[in-house]
Amino acid sequence: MTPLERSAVYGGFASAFRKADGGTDVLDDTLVPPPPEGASKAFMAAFDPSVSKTAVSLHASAHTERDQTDLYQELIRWYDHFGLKRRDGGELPDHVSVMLEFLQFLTAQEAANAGDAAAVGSLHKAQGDFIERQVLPLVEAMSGKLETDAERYQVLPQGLRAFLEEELTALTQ
Amino acid sequence: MTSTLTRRNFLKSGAAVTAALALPDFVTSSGQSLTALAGSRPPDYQKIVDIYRNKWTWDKTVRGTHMINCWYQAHCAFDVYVRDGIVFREEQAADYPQLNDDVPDMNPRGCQKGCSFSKRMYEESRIRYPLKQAGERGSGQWERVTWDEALDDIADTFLDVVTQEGTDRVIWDMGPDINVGAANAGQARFAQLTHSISLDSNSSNGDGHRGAFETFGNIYMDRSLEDYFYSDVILIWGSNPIVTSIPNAHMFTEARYNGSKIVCIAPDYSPSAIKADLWVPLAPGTDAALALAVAREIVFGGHVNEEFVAEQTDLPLLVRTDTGKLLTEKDAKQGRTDRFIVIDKVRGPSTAPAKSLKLGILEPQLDVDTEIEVLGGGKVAVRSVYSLLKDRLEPYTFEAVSKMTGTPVKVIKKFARLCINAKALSNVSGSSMNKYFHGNLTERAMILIWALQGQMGRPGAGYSAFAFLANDGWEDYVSGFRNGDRMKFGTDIGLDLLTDLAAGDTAEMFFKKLGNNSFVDIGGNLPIWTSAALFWQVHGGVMELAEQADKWVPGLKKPVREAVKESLDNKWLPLQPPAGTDPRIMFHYCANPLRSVRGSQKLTEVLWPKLKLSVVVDFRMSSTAQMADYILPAAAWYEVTDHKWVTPLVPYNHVTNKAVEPLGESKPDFWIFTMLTKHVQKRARERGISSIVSHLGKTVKLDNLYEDMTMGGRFLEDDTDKAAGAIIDASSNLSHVSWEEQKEKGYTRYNSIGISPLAIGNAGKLEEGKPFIPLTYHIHDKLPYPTQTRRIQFYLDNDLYLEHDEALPVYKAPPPIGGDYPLMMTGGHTRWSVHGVWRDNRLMNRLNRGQPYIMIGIKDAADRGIADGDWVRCHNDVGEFEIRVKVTHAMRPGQVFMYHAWENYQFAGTGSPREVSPSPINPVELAGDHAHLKVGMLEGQPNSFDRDTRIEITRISGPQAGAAGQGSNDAA
Amino acid sequence: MRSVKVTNIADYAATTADGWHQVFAETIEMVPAPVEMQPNGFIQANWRDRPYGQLASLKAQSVHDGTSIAVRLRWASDKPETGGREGFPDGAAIAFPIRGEPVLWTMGTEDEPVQFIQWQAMKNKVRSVVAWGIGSSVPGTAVSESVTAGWSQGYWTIVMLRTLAGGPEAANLQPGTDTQIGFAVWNGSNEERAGIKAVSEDWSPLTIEA
Amino acid sequence: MSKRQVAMVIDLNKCIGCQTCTVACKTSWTSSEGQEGMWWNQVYTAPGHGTPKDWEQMGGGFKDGEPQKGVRPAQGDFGEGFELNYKEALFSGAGNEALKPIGDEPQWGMNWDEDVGAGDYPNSYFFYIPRICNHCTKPACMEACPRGAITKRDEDGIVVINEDHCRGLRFCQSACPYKEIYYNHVTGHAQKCVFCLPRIEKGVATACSRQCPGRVRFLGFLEDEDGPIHKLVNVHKVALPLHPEYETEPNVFYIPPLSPEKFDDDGNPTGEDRIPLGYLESLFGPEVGPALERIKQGRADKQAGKGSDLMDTLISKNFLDLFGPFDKHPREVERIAAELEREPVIVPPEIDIAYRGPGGSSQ
Repeated sequence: MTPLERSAVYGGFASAFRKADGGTDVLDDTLVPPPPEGASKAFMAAFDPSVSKTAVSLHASAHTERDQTDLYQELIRWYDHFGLKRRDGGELPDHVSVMLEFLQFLTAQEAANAGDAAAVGSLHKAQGDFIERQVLPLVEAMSGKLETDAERYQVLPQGLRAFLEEELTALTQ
Repeated sequence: MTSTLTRRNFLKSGAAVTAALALPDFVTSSGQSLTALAGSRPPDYQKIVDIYRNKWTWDKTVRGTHMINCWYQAHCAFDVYVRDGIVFREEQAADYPQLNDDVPDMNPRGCQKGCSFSKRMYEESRIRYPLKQAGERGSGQWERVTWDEALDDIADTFLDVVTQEGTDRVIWDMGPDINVGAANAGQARFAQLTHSISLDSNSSNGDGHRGAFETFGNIYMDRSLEDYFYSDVILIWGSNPIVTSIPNAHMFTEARYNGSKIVCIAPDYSPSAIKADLWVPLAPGTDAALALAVAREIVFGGHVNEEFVAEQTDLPLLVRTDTGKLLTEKDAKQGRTDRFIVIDKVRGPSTAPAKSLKLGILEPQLDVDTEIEVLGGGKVAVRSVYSLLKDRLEPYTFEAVSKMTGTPVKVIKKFARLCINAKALSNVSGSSMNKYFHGNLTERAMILIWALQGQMGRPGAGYSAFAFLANDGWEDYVSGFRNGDRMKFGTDIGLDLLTDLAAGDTAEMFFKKLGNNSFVDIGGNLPIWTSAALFWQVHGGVMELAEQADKWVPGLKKPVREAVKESLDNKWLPLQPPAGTDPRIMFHYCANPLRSVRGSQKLTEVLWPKLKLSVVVDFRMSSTAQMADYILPAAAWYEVTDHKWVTPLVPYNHVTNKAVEPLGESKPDFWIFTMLTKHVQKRARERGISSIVSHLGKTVKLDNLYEDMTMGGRFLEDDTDKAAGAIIDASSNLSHVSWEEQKEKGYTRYNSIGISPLAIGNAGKLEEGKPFIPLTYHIHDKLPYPTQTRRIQFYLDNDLYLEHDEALPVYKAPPPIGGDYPLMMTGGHTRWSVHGVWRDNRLMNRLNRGQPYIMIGIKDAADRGIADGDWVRCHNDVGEFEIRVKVTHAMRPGQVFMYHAWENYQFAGTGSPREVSPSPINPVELAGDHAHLKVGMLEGQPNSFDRDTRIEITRISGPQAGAAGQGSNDAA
Repeated sequence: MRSVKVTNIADYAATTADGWHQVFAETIEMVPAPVEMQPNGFIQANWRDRPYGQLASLKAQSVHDGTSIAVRLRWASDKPETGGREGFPDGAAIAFPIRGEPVLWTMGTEDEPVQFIQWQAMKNKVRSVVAWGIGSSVPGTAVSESVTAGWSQGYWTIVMLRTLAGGPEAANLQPGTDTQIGFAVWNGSNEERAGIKAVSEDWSPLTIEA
Repeated sequence: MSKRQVAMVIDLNKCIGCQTCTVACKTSWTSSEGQEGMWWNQVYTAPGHGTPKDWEQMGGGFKDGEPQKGVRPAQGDFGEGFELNYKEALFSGAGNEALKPIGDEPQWGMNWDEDVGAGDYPNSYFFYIPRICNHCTKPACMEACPRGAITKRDEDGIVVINEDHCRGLRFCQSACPYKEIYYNHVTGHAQKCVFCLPRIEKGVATACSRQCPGRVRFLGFLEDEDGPIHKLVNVHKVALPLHPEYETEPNVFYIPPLSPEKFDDDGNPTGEDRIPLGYLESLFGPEVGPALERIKQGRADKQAGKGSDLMDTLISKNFLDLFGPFDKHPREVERIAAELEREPVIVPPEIDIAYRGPGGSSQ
């Protein structure tokens, strides 16, 4: 997959975890089933702990003993290092969609700098470290405990996990 | 690296793959487009430590505070540090000016809770969008809904109820966080426009200072902190300021260095006792006896300030020994029933002055026991209140009181000498006394010590009771600035005030009348308030717990239920909606009754089934929120611009500025209430409902509610800041500084106590460079007190008081409420939370034991084979709960101590400490047909009690291993 | 002790590789590093009357293939200790003199540095370290050191690999020459670390076969 | 000895045990990974076990100049940073599960024996003692580190651990008699209070001092003649080191606590302090009795209207007088407001995911 295609996939997963019917224009529905009937209720039941007992939070701070403010600071340092700032009213920095948008940006930047080996090298290291240290632990925590009868939301975290693991191995070779 | 890898291609065939970037959660720091930034060369990155190279910078720091009722310790100006729209840290601003050279400045203020609110703001228990209960109440199956869906549904139920059953079926349960600013101006205006009922929860929290109310006709009286520096003897009595007034505490420890003597009177060796010169240990609930012993020494030791007593108190007034009633002018000859008689040393029986306390040529005799001719012929034996008081005090010798209190005679003598020899005697007020059944008698006895010696109204001298200071523009905003002039509670105060003043009343009496008029219909004002305590007892079913009250409280003349019925039938105390008319909708606004109300287990059993709709407006999950139908997420304190009432102790209006956007879809309170009117208006028009006649017999326009609420569009839902500013500009005591300047500085000193029922009782001048001293208008300017006798009144000739032998203060042993069990469960406000807000906070819990605990003495624990950290069962005739114990040297044998505000969900099993405290109503507090014993704003209502509760404690087990389930925080 | 020439070092990388059976295993006597040699009074006070470095001896073998050298150590350890959140890991190190005649126990001097290859159970990695005296060890020139380690039935067995060629801060080993080798072992469950260890009494002569 | 020595005086008559200093320190410094259980500033109720539990029996320091054996405190002694089971208790229906710490119920925490105290009622007694690293003039930790990773800065005497040299050997933990050094199991370094170095360097008082609502802490240089420290330690001689017998010459001094009258067996007031002098001497040495008398005399002078420089210093009517030269406002010192973050956090070492642990060696 070209960097631009990988960037599009990251964008697709990002919106899939933001809205019940997000990302359907990008993600292949043979791998990720389309939104079910009453999608928003099912999405809530799957991913909003304040709404349902069996839900799994999409925020990294819910899955770690680490101090929340300290986690936000590290994530903001990541985004700031690459010139990005949180949009007013945007999600908190530890939301999975925010992390995926960041990777969407890095891979888009990789596409734009294809000829510059040093630049691509930097971006690969950054993407690898960010996936390994922030995104993968969150996605593993999410997919491990999820109980939902809506197939799309059962598959989404697994699909994202598989994609990230392959990205990681490709990046670290 | 070319894409030779066969990553499973998640990309949909034909999906658009363009370099143009749109990221919902990001913008670029430089301002250029995301696509442009992505097109540029990336910064160098080798290892993760690279992201830590550049220095961390803040976007801005904003002046903020915490809009919660910290009460005696409120409030503190903070600098709030913001980065990327997130609050990362806060630190006290600590730039308060020094009032004058004699006294320390207020800095730095702040406490461990305020210094960690940024950590509390984003915790999991924060509610981010409107929630609807999908299963049955309490099942925890919440469903996220939009604001429109929630407000439409609430508006429809509201319209159903008010059209079919009445506007008084809609109840506003006001929690401690009402800020008398824009936030709850929105709520109050909604209630006023729709004639729905607001619960006055002050006394139901046990903060009603009933004794001060019975004696001064007013509970509002406290000094500014700096005034303690002028007091040579400071009594910490019925309070625990070292724990509950963290930002104020340095004033007491510094006054001690300045030479002041500090005396702490408490059953346990409390954290405040450790800062005292003398700690007076006594059995819990026996403080009245100790006070009466000192009063006796003052009277029989010849220490009475006769001039002060003759002028300022009712002691020279005459009482008919046949009826026990005060002798009125009418009894003695022709005249009024609200004028009373003294015996002048030269002229004999004379009318005590009323329009002013000045005695002029009058020289009233104090000790009178004589006969007097009465209208209609014949003579009646009369005695002065002073003479009756002497008989009352006689038995309270040091020896007798030592037996009642368990305090050694020499300690009582030393304490009495300190109170009598003091040049300027002060007390640190708290809200503990009124949580004892006979708390009113205790406070009346304590006030005797100050009044008999004239220790009032001068620097460092005076009795402190209920502390409250607010802007006085709030009522104008709530009444919609009608006619543009200064409107109070919807009446044209100009004319009414002048007529009352002409009749010899004071402005304080007038505004107290307005306060009363908010509860009872006496023409003019809208009686849309009611006593929360009565509401929980009657509609909430808490009264059912008091069936055995006669077993617990000796001398009860009739069962509590009959006493309440008598009071309601005679309209002594109003209850809205009336008994038998069920409430249907309850809005819990920053309120948590299921955690705070004593006997709260009855509320879920009796009250909740009556409700068609229970709505919680709060920023966090709580015990009550779990049982609600809707939770509407309020913005947190750094997410809204508004200001908050304070107390005379720290007479600075504090402002919090909006530092960041509200999280998720949480909204400012003002927005929520204004939008509710918008949806009520919309649905009313859609359903063809125009207006109805409320239970007050007045029309309520429903199809124009939003227009009225916003005063014709002047203050729309997003105008919290503008409304807050309008309230300041309309305030006589705060408009001397512009709203913009107040927002910038974060605090502004009041320039007067203001003219509103919520503070005028302080009755004193708030001057530049000087500490505030309460009640100087009475003591210096001789304005009469708002009591029946227009004086500091110790004799109450109301039938209920006569019936229970409480016309004069007396000591009554604490009744064994809950049954005859050996341990008395006292309590107090905690160091680790303000009300319940921080009780489940991770950091605060790590600073103590992370779970509720009850404190027990060494001997009581040993007798029951209990060790520190054990699990125990606390039980009595009414309920039980399980908890861990903390064994401490500080507890008095027979006393156990429960710090307050633990949420129900922090207790194993079903019980909680509220369930063992039935809190039966004290019958004398049901009085109402009396010149000053009647309901008013935050005063004159029945209190609730838990400090007399008797329990037994039995061991269950040691600490449990691995009990809790897998939390959300375990690693994958 | 001899480092036997072999054709391919990779066959010996595993701790249980058969090849090692043919290589003579030297028994190295071990003694606790003397408490008086500990660099300060506090360490001495804490360990003066507390047993440490109780390992009697270890077995050492070595092979090399002209480019890399492998040293296999095997010593008794009743339970493997990785240190966890609060403890200390088991560890082992081999030492080579870099220049001059450094004394093993003083970890070299100003101008007679000593190189160590240090292994810790917690991180299962080795570091090439250079020291000019006690407490002065800092990362030395990398000699592409690596390790495989395993504990079973009461024994730790580790195989450390490094290139023969050294550098300014790493011993230069050449086939056909004699040099010296020292050993140290830390028992993590006894909280042993830094100078608190078992050490070989002195250098052992090491002949690197041509 | 450093050229200048920053020092602190903590007034135990003004400390109210509210832990705002602990929160100020924790939120500023120790909220990174591996620091959950760290309290660089603690406040405990004395007499009590303190933090780490029974630290006074853990040895270290010197005796007649000789380094003393010491214990290395375990994480449990400092008290776990217990985690609460929010998900079960809050969002899963009322009454299903109590909100409480996850795992075994804690039996110790940083402030476990708060307000427990000692003595038989009614002669119970307790007071609060805040503690931080004393930045000693003769730091035992510095001497104990075989790698020289701990140094004492010349310009202000602050003792700092250089995380590049520290190998996590933790000899410093057993050597420090005040047990003020923690171990970060994620970064593998020893860590401790740095006296708010980035603030002090810019003339801003430490977080624990400036945010203390009780106005309990005085700051300044020991040698600064007109600073509060010199006045209270050397002139008025009312500020005493804690456990001087540890011979590390600590630079945090304490004003000893007054206390209410003691009662005799019949419960009558005796006029004596209820905190046994012996106990105070065991903390502050033989000078504590005379120091208490000087404070009482100061109060008596005030009561007699004679005035007292000691009392005026302790009252410190102007808040900023507490802090000697460190009186700048964190908000004004723009750079500091911009840089008010922690020292660059050394990122945790690459955890070798490949290692399968013992017995499963990777061959």
